[in-house]
Amino acid sequence: MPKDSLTVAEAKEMLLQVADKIIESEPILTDADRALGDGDHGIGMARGMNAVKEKLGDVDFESLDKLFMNMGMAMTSSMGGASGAIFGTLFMKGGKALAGKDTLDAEGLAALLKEGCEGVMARGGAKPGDKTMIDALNPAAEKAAEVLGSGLSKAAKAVAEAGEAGRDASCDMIATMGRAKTLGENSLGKPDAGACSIAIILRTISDFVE
Amino acid sequence: MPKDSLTVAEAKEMLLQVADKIIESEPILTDADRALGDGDHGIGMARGMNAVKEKLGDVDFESLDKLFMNMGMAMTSSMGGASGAIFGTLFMKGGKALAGKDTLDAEGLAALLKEGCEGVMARGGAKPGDKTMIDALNPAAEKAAEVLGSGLSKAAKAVAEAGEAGRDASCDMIATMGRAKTLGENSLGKPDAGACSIAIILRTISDFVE
Amino acid sequence: MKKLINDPLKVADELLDGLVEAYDGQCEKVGTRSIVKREIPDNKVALLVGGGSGHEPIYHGLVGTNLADGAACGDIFAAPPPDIVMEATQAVNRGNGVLYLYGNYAGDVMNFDMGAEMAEMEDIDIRTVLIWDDCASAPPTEKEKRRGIAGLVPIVKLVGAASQNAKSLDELEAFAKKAVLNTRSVGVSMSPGSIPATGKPTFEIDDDKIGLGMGIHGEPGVGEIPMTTADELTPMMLDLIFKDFAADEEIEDLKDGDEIVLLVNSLGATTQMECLIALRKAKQVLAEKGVKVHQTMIGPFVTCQEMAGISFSITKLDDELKAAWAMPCESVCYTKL
Amino acid sequence: MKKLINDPLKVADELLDGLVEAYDGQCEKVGTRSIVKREIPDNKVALLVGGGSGHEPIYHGLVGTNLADGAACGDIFAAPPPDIVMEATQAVNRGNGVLYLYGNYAGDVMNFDMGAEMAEMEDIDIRTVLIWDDCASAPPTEKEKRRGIAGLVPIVKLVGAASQNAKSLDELEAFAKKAVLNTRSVGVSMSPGSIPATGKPTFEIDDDKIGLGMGIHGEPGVGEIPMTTADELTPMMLDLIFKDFAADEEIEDLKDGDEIVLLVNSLGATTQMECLIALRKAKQVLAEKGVKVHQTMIGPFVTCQEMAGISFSITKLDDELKAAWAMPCESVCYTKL
Ligand SMILES: Nc1ncnc2c1ncn2[C@@H]1O[C@H](COP(=O)(O)OP(=O)(O)O)[C@@H](O)[C@H]1O
Ligand SMILES: Nc1ncnc2c1ncn2[C@@H]1O[C@H](COP(=O)(O)OP(=O)(O)O)[C@@H](O)[C@H]1O
Ligand SMILES: [Mg+2]
Ligand SMILES: [Mg+2]
Ligand SMILES: [Mg+2]
Ligand SMILES: [Mg+2]
Repeated sequence: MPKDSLTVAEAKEMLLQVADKIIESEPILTDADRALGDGDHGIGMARGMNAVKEKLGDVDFESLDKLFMNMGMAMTSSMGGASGAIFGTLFMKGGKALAGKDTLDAEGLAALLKEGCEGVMARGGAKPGDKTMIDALNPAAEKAAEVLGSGLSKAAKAVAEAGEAGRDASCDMIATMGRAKTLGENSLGKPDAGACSIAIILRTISDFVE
Repeated sequence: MPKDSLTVAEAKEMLLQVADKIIESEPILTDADRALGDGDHGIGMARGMNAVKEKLGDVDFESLDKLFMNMGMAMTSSMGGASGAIFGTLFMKGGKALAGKDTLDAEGLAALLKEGCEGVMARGGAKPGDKTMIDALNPAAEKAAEVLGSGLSKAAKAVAEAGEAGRDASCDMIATMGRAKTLGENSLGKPDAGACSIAIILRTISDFVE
Repeated sequence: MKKLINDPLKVADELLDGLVEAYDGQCEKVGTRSIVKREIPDNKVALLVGGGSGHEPIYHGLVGTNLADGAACGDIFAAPPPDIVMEATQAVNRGNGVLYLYGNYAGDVMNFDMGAEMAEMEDIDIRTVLIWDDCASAPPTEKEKRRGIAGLVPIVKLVGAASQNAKSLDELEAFAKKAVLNTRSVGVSMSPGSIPATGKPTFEIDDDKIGLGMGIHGEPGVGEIPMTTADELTPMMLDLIFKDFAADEEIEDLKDGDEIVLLVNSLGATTQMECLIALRKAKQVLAEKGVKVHQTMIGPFVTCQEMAGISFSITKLDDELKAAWAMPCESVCYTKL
Repeated sequence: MKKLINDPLKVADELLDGLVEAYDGQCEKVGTRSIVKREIPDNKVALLVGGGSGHEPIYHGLVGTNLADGAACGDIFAAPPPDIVMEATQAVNRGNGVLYLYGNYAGDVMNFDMGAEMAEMEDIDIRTVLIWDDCASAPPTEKEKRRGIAGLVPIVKLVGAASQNAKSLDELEAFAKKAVLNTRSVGVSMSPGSIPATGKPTFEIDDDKIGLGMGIHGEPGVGEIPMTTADELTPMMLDLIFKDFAADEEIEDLKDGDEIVLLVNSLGATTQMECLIALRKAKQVLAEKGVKVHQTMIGPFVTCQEMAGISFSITKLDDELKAAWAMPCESVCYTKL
């Protein structure tokens, strides 16, 4: 039955499922990054998510911000590189928005994504349209703000769809951030690897609360 | 008509023909050294013989020893490496045996080869049977000592044949001198590159005095 | 590619252990993956460098006498995470602040910045100076887009020397900015290195082409040109550096009478023979311009595994830089009497 | 193989011109193809090294402060002819004789000997000490058949230092013999270099094999073994060195408490990363044996173009060798504070 709020323990359960889903999706992410980037996104995300499972494993967190902060820290410190900073920032800054909270609802999800997305933009300097994970994350955050009245499970579903739409939209964008080989026209037609990760994360959240 | 002695000028003429013949034979010598050695013998000998032509070119030598010494020095200093020392020594030490002489006869040829061969053995430490140019040079020198009564053109012919027989005999020898890749059994069946050079040199001399 | 390693996922950690051994006691490993000098004077303004591994002997080989105090090391071709930056920062800090000096790559900037934020929470004063010597990576008006390549070696040498007597972090920061501003590089690549974990080449290039200005990971540069001779290519590369000095508002042209440090760097498989042949031509070109080489550095300092390629770096010296250059230094990467 | 050169037949001459430039005035070119220090004190017992080119930075990169006084350089992989040996001899001679110190290869021995004969005709006193550190090239009872490989670097460093204060050629010759006797090496190769003039590989080896003890030109060694890890191979190689110290009547075993100089040499394309990983294991193996590394040297010192391979060299130190080691030195190949 659909959940309209999650306890800290449930939220942790959800994040562990996100971790497994990303690890399981490693080949997809690897291919996406091989097409446009240097092909290490799948391995990097998998390494990060294994660290997350390690870190969250048998800890009981007293509040949501601690939970998400720990997830972000685990990713950043295990992954390193650009994506470690980017995805770690998403959860660390996003987590801050939930300071002291011990139940996650639609409002919380919206705050998490909003702060997380702003944090990523501030950290990496990319804007919507630069063909990064922001192009999946930002529309998802905006959608979450629209639907925060409709309860967590409905909201999460809408957010997941917005994220997937954003991932698909990234196909038509031209990469401008300075990564090897992906620059310019020849980055057209394929989705951004990080955007694929975002879509997977959001879909897993939606499935969990459905 | 057969010559039974050569003036210094004629001897120089002969050596220039030897030089041309070796240069012309570069591909044969290269293949021989590629089969058993490092494949640079043809190029090395050609470089040496071009230096010989340079050096002998328009000089008039007052005696045979000067002529042959200069040939040897030109080879050694232009070739470097093992073969520069070996072939240079042949002509420098051999030339010494003709000190002061101004005509080359069968006795002179025998002395040249004897001293030259001993010089090479002293310099490089190889003995007959080690599958080196000595295996063509030594039998030629011995033959020259036998036939020194029979006049230069006859003697040179016998010497050339002995050198060629020695070259052919080197096929059945196992290389023992420490050059890369040529060591042991797998050096059987092919002639030694330096022995091929000796055979060419002696045949050219014979043709010249014929 | 046959590599003499053990677990391909552990190379960054194992090479660092080896590096500590190579220092014969001068340096020690700290935390997860940092290397730090054993003796750093109290109150010294500290100098921290770092970046991804796999480019040995830099960055971690530049820790040493009158050089860097420490290095934060990432995995192969990946920036060190913030907590490694933090552990290294704490280890080199002597109470007068820490200067971060590293190459301008997105991943490095993000992670070092996060490390700096952690350090500042502990009241450690941090300044950052980015190295962006690769002229071929962006026009002088967009230096923030430029990559850091082999020019980092003379830059770290100079800043390391200056850090020995720096009165304040401000002073060292200003000196480092000047060292960076005065250093310009251009590289070429002929064949790729490979990623130890996958064995895959870092990029592709045709047998009859050279990547002019291509970055050390295969980043796009000026473009591909037909393979040519050392004597053809050298003036072409130096000319890009000369043009950059000329085009940049912030620095004067390279001109008759100027003194420089010249670095000829091999990216790995390119032989010292080739570097020397290129140097021979470079000195001719510089002599024609009246530029005097105060010191020549040559060899594989900044590599990308078995990548074949070469780069020239020029550091324009003034009296202050020359004085810093004169100081002897010792490390696995570079030693000078 | 894409090489950044000009005329393939002129590489040896052009790289020497470049080397002179790399010395920034410390050395000059002499005659056809020799490089010599500008300042050699009167009456100094002179040290001359040399061999074929193509192995840069040695031998000619070892001319320098407290190192060799000069080097006679041959063409690529070919010994220098006698007149080049002679021109170098005359240039370094200061009236107290000249020690020839070079690797034991037939071509080098013949040509240096002929050079020595020319020098002696001019009343220059010559002694020759051959370097034969490659344990894998022949048993200790047949040292005259052994090749000289990377061990030449610590040997020339030591003899160069000793030559600064040597009272006589006898004294320096005796010291050099000891430095050679105390230095043993074993190498492996994973892939060949190429000859610049022909572009042809110097030897062939399967993708899944390593040539254990193979010489730097592809000379046969102990034999080919399956490609393995750094941690497997390193003890295997060091063990061959330990066994050689043990088997050799002329020198004592390497034992607990001994102090050594350890050199990890890359033959060219082998990365510093790999050398460091191998060093890490080597230090463990030596520690177990109780052997103390007084100084570690690591990098591409003795190369064969873009050949992939590595070698370990161990020089056992006594007080006399240690004192010589302590002297600072400076050259393109090796610099030490
Ligand atoms: N500055 C940035 N802002 C936002 N996202 C970024 C930025 N740089 C990279 N990314 C994201 O990271 C992804 C690449 O991650 P990954 O391949 O793991 O790291 P790297 O690019 O260092 O190899 C890209 O697909 C993009 O979505
Ligand atoms: N010690 C030696 N004594 C006599 N001849 C030798 C000796 N070493 C080499 N040679 C001769 O030199 C030839 C090889 O010459 P070359 O290929 O030009 O020199 P390298 O062996 O240095 O490549 C061999 O075929 C052999 O005949
Ligand atoms: Mg990537
Ligand atoms: Mg990457
Ligand atoms: Mg040969
Ligand atoms: Mg040869």
